[in-house]
Amino acid sequence: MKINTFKRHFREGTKNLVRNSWMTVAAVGAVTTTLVLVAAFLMLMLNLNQIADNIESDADIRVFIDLSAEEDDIDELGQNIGELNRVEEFYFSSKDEELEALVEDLGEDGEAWELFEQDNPLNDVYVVETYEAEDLAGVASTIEGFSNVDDVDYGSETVDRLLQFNQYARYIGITFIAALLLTAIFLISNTIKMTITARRDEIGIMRLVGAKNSFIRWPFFVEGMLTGVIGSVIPIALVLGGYHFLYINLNDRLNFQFIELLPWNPFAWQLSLMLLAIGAFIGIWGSVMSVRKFLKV
Amino acid sequence: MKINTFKRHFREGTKNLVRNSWMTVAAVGAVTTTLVLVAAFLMLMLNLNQIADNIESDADIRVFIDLSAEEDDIDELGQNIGELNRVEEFYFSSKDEELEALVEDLGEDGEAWELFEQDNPLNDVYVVETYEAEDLAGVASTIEGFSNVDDVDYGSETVDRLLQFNQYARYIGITFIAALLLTAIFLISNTIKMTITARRDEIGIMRLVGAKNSFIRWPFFVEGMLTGVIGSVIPIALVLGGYHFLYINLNDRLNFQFIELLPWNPFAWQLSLMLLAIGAFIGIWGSVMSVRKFLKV
Amino acid sequence: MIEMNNVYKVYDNGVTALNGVKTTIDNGEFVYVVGPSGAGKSSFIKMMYREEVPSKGHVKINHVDIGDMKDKQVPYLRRSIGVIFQDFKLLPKLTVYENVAFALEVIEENPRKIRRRVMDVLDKVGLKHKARFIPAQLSGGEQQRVAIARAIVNNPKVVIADEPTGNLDPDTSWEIMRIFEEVNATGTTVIMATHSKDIVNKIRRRVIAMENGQIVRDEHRGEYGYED
Amino acid sequence: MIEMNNVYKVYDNGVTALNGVKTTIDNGEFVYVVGPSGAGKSSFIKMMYREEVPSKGHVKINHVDIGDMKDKQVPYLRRSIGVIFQDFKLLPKLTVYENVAFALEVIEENPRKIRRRVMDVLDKVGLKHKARFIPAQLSGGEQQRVAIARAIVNNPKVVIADEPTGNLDPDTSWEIMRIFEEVNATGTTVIMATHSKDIVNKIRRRVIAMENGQIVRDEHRGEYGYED
Ligand SMILES: Nc1ncnc2c1ncn2[C@@H]1O[C@H](COP(=O)(O)OP(=O)(O)OP(=O)(O)O)[C@@H](O)[C@H]1O
Ligand SMILES: Nc1ncnc2c1ncn2[C@@H]1O[C@H](COP(=O)(O)OP(=O)(O)OP(=O)(O)O)[C@@H](O)[C@H]1O
Ligand SMILES: [Mg+2]
Ligand SMILES: [Mg+2]
Repeated sequence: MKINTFKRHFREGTKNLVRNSWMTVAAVGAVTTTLVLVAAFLMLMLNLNQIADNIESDADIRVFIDLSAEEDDIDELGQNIGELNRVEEFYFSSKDEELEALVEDLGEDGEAWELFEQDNPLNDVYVVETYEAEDLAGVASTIEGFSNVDDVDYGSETVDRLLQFNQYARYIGITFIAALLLTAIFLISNTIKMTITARRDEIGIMRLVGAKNSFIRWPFFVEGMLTGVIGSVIPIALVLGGYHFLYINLNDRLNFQFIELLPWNPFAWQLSLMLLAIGAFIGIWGSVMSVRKFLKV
Repeated sequence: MKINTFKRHFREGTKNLVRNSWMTVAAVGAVTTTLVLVAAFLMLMLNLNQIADNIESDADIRVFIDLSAEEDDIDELGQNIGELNRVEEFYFSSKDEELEALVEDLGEDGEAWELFEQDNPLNDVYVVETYEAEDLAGVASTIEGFSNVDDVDYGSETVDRLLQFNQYARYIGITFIAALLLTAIFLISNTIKMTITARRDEIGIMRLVGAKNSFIRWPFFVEGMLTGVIGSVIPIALVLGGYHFLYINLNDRLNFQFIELLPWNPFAWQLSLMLLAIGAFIGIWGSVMSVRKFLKV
Repeated sequence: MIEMNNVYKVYDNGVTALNGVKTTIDNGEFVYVVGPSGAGKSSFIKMMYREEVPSKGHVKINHVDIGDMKDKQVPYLRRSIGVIFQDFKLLPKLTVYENVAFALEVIEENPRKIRRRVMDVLDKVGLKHKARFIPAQLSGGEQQRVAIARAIVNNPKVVIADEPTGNLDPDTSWEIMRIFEEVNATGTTVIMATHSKDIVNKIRRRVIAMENGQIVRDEHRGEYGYED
Repeated sequence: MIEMNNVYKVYDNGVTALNGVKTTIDNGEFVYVVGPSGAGKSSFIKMMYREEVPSKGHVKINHVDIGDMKDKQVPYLRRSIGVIFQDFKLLPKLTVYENVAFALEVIEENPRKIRRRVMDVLDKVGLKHKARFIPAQLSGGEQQRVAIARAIVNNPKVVIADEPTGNLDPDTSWEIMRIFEEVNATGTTVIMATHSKDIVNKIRRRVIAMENGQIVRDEHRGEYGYED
């Protein structure tokens, strides 16, 4: 292709956007609205995912130490635990600290138990955190085999349930995003297809005048790309601006410790890039696919 | 309008769907995909809402009875509570039952406490449920004024937080549904507008031949309505079938007691009716609005 | 009766298509409009059924100024005028039959009567056997004849034809002219823009010759020609 | 050289437009195709640039059977043939200039050369001053002349014209005919379907007369007419 021809295609593609103004508005509008939806949903899902991760990573193993264990034994146990390679960190919590925490946890119910402080029936404890929630069970059973361990508890039931629930939530989320993206692709390429079908006569005339198919296709390629890119401007602005706003305002309000939003930078930028890519891709794809139909001899 | 003319409009509207087959496919496709999305989201949100309601209604007030209270005093207190008109139901739980429940709640941690069964430091308790979670605070403070009440606890902090969180979730949900509906309306009327704009020449010719605007508009009205109705068939089928499937399969698996899906009948039917109405309305609206533009002299 | 008084038409792009046109066409007249390509013949004709409105001056149909006409009345004006457009303006998705019937459906004519009348007219223009075809399946001349059939189907008071024989062979042209003469004989005004010297010179009628948006000659029983 | 051998064309709806056509047109010839409306003139012409393919029989352009032609080669065939369509087929969104330039852009001609050549041709058909208008802003005859300009702009080996003067007044028609004669004088084949008795009888060339999808007369320096 000559450079002049390439320039011509680009010029034509751009001009076509202006010439078919109402179609451009419709196609860009479809891209914009669906991408806004995709963006909003992605922001929600990725953050929920993050929150789920945080919850999981809060889970830990409690190693109850034999009441008979001496200080040396306890240190040795600690060393053994520290050598396990799936363990991220661990700390020691004496039986007095445990009682205190328990009393606090129980709230007003717990006050009654303060009377028994002198006669603390609890064990000293090692609290162990693993890198992944999935490792809890394995590490726990390993530690159970160490000496001076009275019992090991990692809230197996609760954690398992939580893991399962998160898994469900993720499946639902992924299904939803996939559905949304498919819908977006369908709607956008549908709209572009319509704008092009409305120009089938034009394409027919070009062919009758001796234009090669590739010659006809190129300006539509450019046009589709521009449609997608222009259509992603507003969604990107919303992501960059809107997420900033949400991040500033919501992060403080959500006072459950385990809820923390993904940081604006780089998250908003990554998402924006993704939207731009989706927009351009769908634009080109819808455009080229639709033209193809009319280029059959 | 003569009856013959009315029949003609209906016939024309139907024929137009067939004549402009690719436009029909595009418009019906847009209605279908957006309504499927709306339906899926409505199902999700309304169920989450229901779950939130359930969680809230699980909250209750625990009335700790004075250790010194006699059986008569306890009965009297019960009667007083029963007379409060925001109270839905309440039951008595002896200090032994309380200890048992506590030990169970604490799991393996709790075993240590079983030793102290002979020396139970807990109070007898009335557990009170109100009709609405919002009434908890008021009822609690009333009961606090009754005699023989040692203390009242309704997990004020937790419940307040939960209430607030549900409120947030609902706002987000409503915003999302509104956005989705607006997007659907925009996309569908956009698509219909395109199918009609592609026929602007046709409309122009009709006018030149002496057709009144109302005469031109009617078949488009019928066409828009049919587009909307046909477009809502698949979403409705998905709701009726898909929700049935989900209800049967998911309701058992979700073994958290507080999660319970809305019953298939009437929920799925109501949602279907709603989708049909939305489809027809948007179809007519998009169609008639778009034609209007070309009926200006 | 159609009266034009000092009518100017300047299109959006600045082209002056009518440059002070003044004329009167009585009911029942048969008028040729001739002139070179781009003279303003079509623009002149478009004034009469209000496809275009004058930029200056007045156009009156039966003493009603179409400039003052309410939008609601325009359809009624157009129903009393059968127009054959230079580019046919057939509805591409409708069959020949439906295209012609449309002009009668618009006036909410009785369906049975529509059927009879449409078939009559299609027979007249020689297209009865192609009633079920859509325009894209017709030859150029056949499309033109469908346009003619649609224009005369509801017995309008005025028939306006913009080069109704441009795509027709001489024989078919004469047949169409015979139809116009018939229609004119029943009192219908016929106004026809044409480039056909043959027709104008053989069937002598009033000739309005235009050039550069002006009427340069207006002669009864005139000849083809537009040099002044 | 264009050869047709026993060519039949039956459209999807069952209409037989060509009913066994056999003829040869040599390079550099000037041929009129005449016949009544619906005779098959346009169908005959459409075979030559492969807008339609024969239902039976063979069409050869320079000894290449267009039935065997690969899809990829069709654009090249069409570039060597300038076609004036009966319904003009102008691109409605492009200006007059762009419409004509398109035929040169397609062959990736040098932009500067395009500009010069397009303005030359527009001048020839008398539309230089309307280069920036879009088709909807032109009169019928002006649109037809744009179509003519586009057909001859890239000096094709064959010019095919389907009623190129249908919307033109006699004076403009003669000018267009002069252009065709000029083009023909440089060795270009000209094939022209027409209803104009005047032109055929004054500028005497080969006449192919058609009726009912068949060639009923084929005469050198013939007269207008199609009765056998
Ligand atoms: N819609 C329009 N916008 C701008 N200019 C126009 C429009 N319609 C016509 N013109 C211009 O007005 C002039 C007169 O056009 P008109 O169609 O009336 O000519 P005409 O006499 O009918 O020609 P022809 O015999 O070729 O049909 C022409 O120069 C044309 O370019
Ligand atoms: N695409 C098509 N589909 C079906 N039938 C067609 C099609 N094109 C033409 N015809 C039919 O084929 C016959 C010949 O048409 P054609 O266009 O070749 O005639 P023509 O000689 O060019 O007539 P005219 O002088 O009116 O342009 C006509 O009867 C027409 O109805
Ligand atoms: Mg004209
Ligand atoms: Mg033809």
